[in-house]
Amino acid sequence: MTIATWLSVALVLAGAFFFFAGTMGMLRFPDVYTRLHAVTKADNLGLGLIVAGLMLQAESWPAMLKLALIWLLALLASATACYLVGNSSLRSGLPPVQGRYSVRRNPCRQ
Amino acid sequence: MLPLATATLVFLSGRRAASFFLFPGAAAVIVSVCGLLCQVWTFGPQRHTVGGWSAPLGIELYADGLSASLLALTAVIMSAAGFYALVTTRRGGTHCEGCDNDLFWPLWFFLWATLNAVFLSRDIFNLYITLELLVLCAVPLLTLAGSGAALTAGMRYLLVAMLGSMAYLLGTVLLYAQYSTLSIPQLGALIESTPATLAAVVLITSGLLLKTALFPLHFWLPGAHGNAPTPVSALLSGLVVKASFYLLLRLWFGAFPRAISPAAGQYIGILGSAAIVWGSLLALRQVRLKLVIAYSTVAQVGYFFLLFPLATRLVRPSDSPDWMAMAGSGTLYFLISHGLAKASMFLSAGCIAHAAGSDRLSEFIGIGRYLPVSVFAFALAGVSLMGLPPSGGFVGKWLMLKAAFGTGQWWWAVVMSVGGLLAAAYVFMVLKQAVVFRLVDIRFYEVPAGMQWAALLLALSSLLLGLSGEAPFDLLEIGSPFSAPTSAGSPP
Amino acid sequence: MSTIAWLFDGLLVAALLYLAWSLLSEQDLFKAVVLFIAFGLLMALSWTRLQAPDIALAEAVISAGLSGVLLLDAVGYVRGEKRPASTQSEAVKARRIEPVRTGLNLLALLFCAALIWAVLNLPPLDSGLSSIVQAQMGSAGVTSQITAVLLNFRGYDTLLEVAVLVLAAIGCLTLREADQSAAAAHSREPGMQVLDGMIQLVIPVMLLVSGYLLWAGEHAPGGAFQTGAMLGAAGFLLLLGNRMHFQQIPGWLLRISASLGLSIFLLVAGGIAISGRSLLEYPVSNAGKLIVLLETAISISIGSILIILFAANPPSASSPTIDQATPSEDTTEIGSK
Amino acid sequence: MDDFYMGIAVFLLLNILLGLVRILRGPTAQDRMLMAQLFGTTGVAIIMLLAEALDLPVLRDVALLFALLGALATVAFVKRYWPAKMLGKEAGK
Amino acid sequence: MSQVTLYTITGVILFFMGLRAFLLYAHLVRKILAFNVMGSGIFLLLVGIASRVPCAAPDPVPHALVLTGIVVSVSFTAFGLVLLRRIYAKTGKAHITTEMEDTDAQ
Repeated sequence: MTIATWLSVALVLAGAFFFFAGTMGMLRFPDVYTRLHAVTKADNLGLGLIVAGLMLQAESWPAMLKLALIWLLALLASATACYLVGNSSLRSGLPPVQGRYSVRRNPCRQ
Repeated sequence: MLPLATATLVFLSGRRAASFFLFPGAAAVIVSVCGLLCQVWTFGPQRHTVGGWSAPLGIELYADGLSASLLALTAVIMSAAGFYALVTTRRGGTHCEGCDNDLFWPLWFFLWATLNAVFLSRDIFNLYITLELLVLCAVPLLTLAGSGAALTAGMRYLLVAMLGSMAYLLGTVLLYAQYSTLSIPQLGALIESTPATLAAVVLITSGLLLKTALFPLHFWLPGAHGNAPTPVSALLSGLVVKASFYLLLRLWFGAFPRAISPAAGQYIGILGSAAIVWGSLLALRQVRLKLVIAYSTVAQVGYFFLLFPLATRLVRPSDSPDWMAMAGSGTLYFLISHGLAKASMFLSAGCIAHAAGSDRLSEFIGIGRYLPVSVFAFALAGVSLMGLPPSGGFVGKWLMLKAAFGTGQWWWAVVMSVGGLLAAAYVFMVLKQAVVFRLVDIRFYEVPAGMQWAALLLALSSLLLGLSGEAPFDLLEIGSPFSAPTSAGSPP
Repeated sequence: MSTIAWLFDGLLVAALLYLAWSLLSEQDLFKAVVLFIAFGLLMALSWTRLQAPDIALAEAVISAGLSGVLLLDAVGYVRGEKRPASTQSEAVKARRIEPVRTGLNLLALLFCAALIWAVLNLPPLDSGLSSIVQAQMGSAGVTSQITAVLLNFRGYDTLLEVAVLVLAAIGCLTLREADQSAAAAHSREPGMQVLDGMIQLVIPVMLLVSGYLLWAGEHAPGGAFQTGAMLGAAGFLLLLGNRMHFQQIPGWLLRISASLGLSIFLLVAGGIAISGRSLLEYPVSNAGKLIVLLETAISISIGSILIILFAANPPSASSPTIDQATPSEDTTEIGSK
Repeated sequence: MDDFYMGIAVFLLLNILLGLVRILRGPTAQDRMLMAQLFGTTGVAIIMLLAEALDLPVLRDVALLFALLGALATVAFVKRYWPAKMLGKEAGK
Repeated sequence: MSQVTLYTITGVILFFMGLRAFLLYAHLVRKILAFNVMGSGIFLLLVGIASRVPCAAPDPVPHALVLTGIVVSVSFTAFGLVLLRRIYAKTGKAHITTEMEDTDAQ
C-alpha cells in the first residue's frame, strides 16, 4: 500500500462520514432552513472528499478531470437546488423554527 | 414489397403540405398493397429480412394470404373512411370534430402505416412496438373529438392498452429467456410446454384479449368507439380491434400450438359466446346509434374468438385438418366482412347523425325518406352482420357452422345462431326508427353525397365479398397458418 | 468482495422493493413522486450492478431529468382536484369493493409466486444471441454491440420506436392545440438570478456531454437515445428557467426537428431500397457513417420531441382552464405574483 | 481495495435508506425535495465508487449525468409544483 | 442462486406490485406511476436474463430491447400525463372511476 492509497482511503472515509453526517442532519435538524445546511455539507464536502480520494486512484488524466467535473457539476446543482428550496420556503411563508435553533431571515427576500 | 409501410411514413415528414400529399400518398400505398397482393397471389408467401439480417438476430417481415387480405382490407377501409373525413371537413359536416385538425391526416397515415406494419411483422418484440404505435395513433385520433367523454374514453383506452402491453411484454421476455429468439416461426418450432412458457402464453393472451376487448375485458371499448369522431370510430371498430386479434391468431397458430392444450381454446370460446350474447343484449338497450354499433362490435369480437375452440380442438392429429382450415377461413372471412360492414355502419351512422343533429335513436324517426342511401347502406351492413345469405358475413358464418358441426361441437353453433338473431334484433331496432312513416315532419340537415356514398361503398363491398366466390378463399389459403401446424408442428 | 457485493445487492433489492411498495401505496401524490425519483436512482444503481451501463445512462437521464419533472408538473397541476366527499354511498361502495381488493391481492400474489417459480426454473445458461451478435459485429459498422443491435441488426425496431416518439409528440400537440387559451403569462419571479446563473453554466456543459455521449455511442455505452434525452433535459431546464418560450418557437421548426430522425431514417431506408438491397441493409463499407448520421438525426429529434412533450403542458401557474361548471378553489386564476 | 470501495458503497446505500425517513415524514414538500437532492448526490458517490470497485469506468458517465441533472427535479419543483400551491394559499386568504 | 437471480426475482415482484396498484387505484397519476414500476420490473427481468451466464459479457440484444422499451414507456408516460391534464382541465377530475361503466350498462 502506497501513501497515495492510504490517503485515498482516508479521504473516501472522510467523505462517507460527511454523507452520514448530512443524512443525520436531515433527520435531526428541526426545519428546512437548518436541513439545507446539512445537505450542502454532504453534497460539497462528502462528495468532494470522495472525489478527491478517487482521483488519487484514477488511471489517467482525463478520468481525473471527469471526476473533478462531476464534483463541480454536483456542487453547482446542489447550490442551485438548495437556494431554490430555501427561497421557495421563505416566499411561501414557512416560518423558521425559533428559539435555540433560530436563524435570521434571509435578506434576499423581497 | 415494403415501400407501403415506408411510403406512408415518408409522406408524413412533409406534413406541412399535407393536403398536397394526401392523394399521392394514399395512392402509393394502395398501389403497393395491390402489388403485394399480386405477388402473394402468384408466388405464394413473401418473406423479407430487414437489414439483411435473418431471423434470430434481425427482424423478418412476412406476407401470406392472410396478411395480404388484411392489408387489402385496411386499404379499403382507410381510404373509404378517409374520403368520408375529407368530404366532411370540406363540406362542413358535423360529428367529425377534430377531423379538420392539422394533425388529423398525419395521424391517419401513421395509423395506416402501423396497421400495415402489424400485419407484416413476425417478430414478437417488433409486434410489441407496433401495438404501442397503434395505441398512440388511435388515442389521439379519438381524443381529437375533444369532448370530456372522448377524453376520458381515450384515457381509459390508453390505460387498458398500457396494461395489455405490459402483460404482452412480460410474456415476450419470458419467451426470449427460454428460446433466445423473437421470431414467431422459430418459436413455433422450439416451443415446449414449460412453466415459463405457459406463463408467457397466459400473459400474452390476456394482454391481447384486453386489447381486443373480449367479453369481460370489453368495458373500455364502447366508450372509445362511441365517442370518437365518426370516421375514427369506423377505423377503430373496423380495423384496430382486429390488429390485436390478428396477433393472437398468429401467435396461437404460429408460435404456441405445441404449448397449449385444447381446453384453453374452449375457455376462450366460452368467453367469446358470453361476449356475443352480452354485447348484443347491451346493444339492444342503447339509446345512441353509435353506442349500439359499438356494443355490436363487442358481440362480433366474440365471434372471432369462436375460432379458437373450433381450431385448437383439431390440433390433435386424429382430427382431419380440413375442418380446421374451414373454421380458419370462415372466421377470417367473417372478420373481413365485419370490418367492412362495421366501418360502413359507423359512416352511415355519421351521416344520420349529421342529418338529424344527434345520433340518439329517438331523433331520427323516419329519416329513411331523406337519406335513402345511408339507411340502405346501414341495412346492407346489417345484413352482413346478421349473416344473411348474400353477404360476406353469411359465408363466414356458414363455414364456421359447418366446422362446428364437423368437429362435433354443436354448442358453438347454437351460440352463433342466437347471436345472429340478436344482431337481427338490434339492426331492425335501428331500421324501424329510420324507415317508420311519420306524419310529423322533422327537419333534417342536408348531407353531402360523398359521405353517404363512402358508407354505401363499404357496405356493398361487404356484400360483394359474399358473392365473389372462390377467389378470396384461395387467397386466404396461401400460406394459411391453419394447415401447417397440424401436419408436423413445423413453422408455417 | 463477494460477501460485500451480496450485501450491496441485497440491500439494493430490499430498498427497491420497499420504495416501490411505499410509492405505490402512498396517499400523498407528491410524496409518491419524490419516492419515484428515488426509485429511479436505485434502478440506475441496479443497472450498473447488472453490467448494463447503457441502460444506466438512460435511466439516469430519465429518472433524474425527465419523468421526475413531468410527474411533478402534472401532480402540481391536478392538485386542486376536489376529492368527492366520502358519502354514504361511497362507504357502501368501499365495502363492496373490499372483497374484490382482497381477491385481487391474492390473485396477484399467486401469480407472482407462480411466475417466480417459473423464472427460477428457466433453462440455465443460455448465452442467448450474444454469440451471433459477436459473429456479425465485423459487418455492423460500429464497435458497440448495443448500438449495433439497435441501429443495424434490429434497426427496424428503432425506426418504429422513433415513430412512437413522433406520435407521442403529435398526440400531445393535438391535445395542446385545444388548450391554447391557457397562454402562459409569465412573470419574473424574484430571486431567480441564481437559477439563471446556473442555467448559463450548465447548458453548455449539457450540450458538450450530449455530444460526448453521441460520439461515445459508437464504441462504448451511450448513443442516440441518451443523447436525445440529454438534449431534452437541457430544453426542460431552459423552459423551466423561462429562457425559452415554447410559444415563440415557430411551428415549422418544431415539426422539422421532431420528424428529422424519422425522415432521415426513411430516406436512408428508401435510398437503400432503391439501390436494390433489402430494407435497411446498410452497405458494409458505409454502415458506420450511416449509423452516425442516423444517430445524430435521431438524437436531435428525440430532444425536440421531449421538449414538445413537456411544453405541451402549460405551466400550472397560469390558470388551468377549468370549465366554469366545476370551479376548483386551488386553481382558480389569481394574478401571479 | 475493491472491497473497501464496495463497503463504502454499502454504507452510503444505508445512508439513503435512513434518509427515506425524511421523505416519508416530511413534514413539508421542501424537506422531501431536499432529501431527494441529497439522494441524488449520494447516488453519484455510490456510482463513482462502483465504477472503481467493478473496474467499469463507463459508470463515471452515469455519475456525470446524475450530477448534471441533479438540480432539474428541484427546479421543476420550485417552478412548477410549488407556485400552484402558493397561489392557492394566497387565494385562501 | 446468484446475484442476478436476486434481481430477476425483484423484477417479477415489482411487476406484480405495479399491476396490483394499477388495478386498484383510480387516480391517474397513480396508475401512471404503477405503469412505470411495472415496466421497471420487466426490464430488470430482461436484463437479468441477459446476464445469466456467469462471468461472460451479457447478451446485448435484451439490453437493446430494454432501451427501446424504456423509450416507449417514457413516451407513454409523457402522453398519458398530457392527456391527464387535458381531462383535468376539461372535467376537473383526475380519477377514472367505475361510474362510466355503470352508466353505459344501463
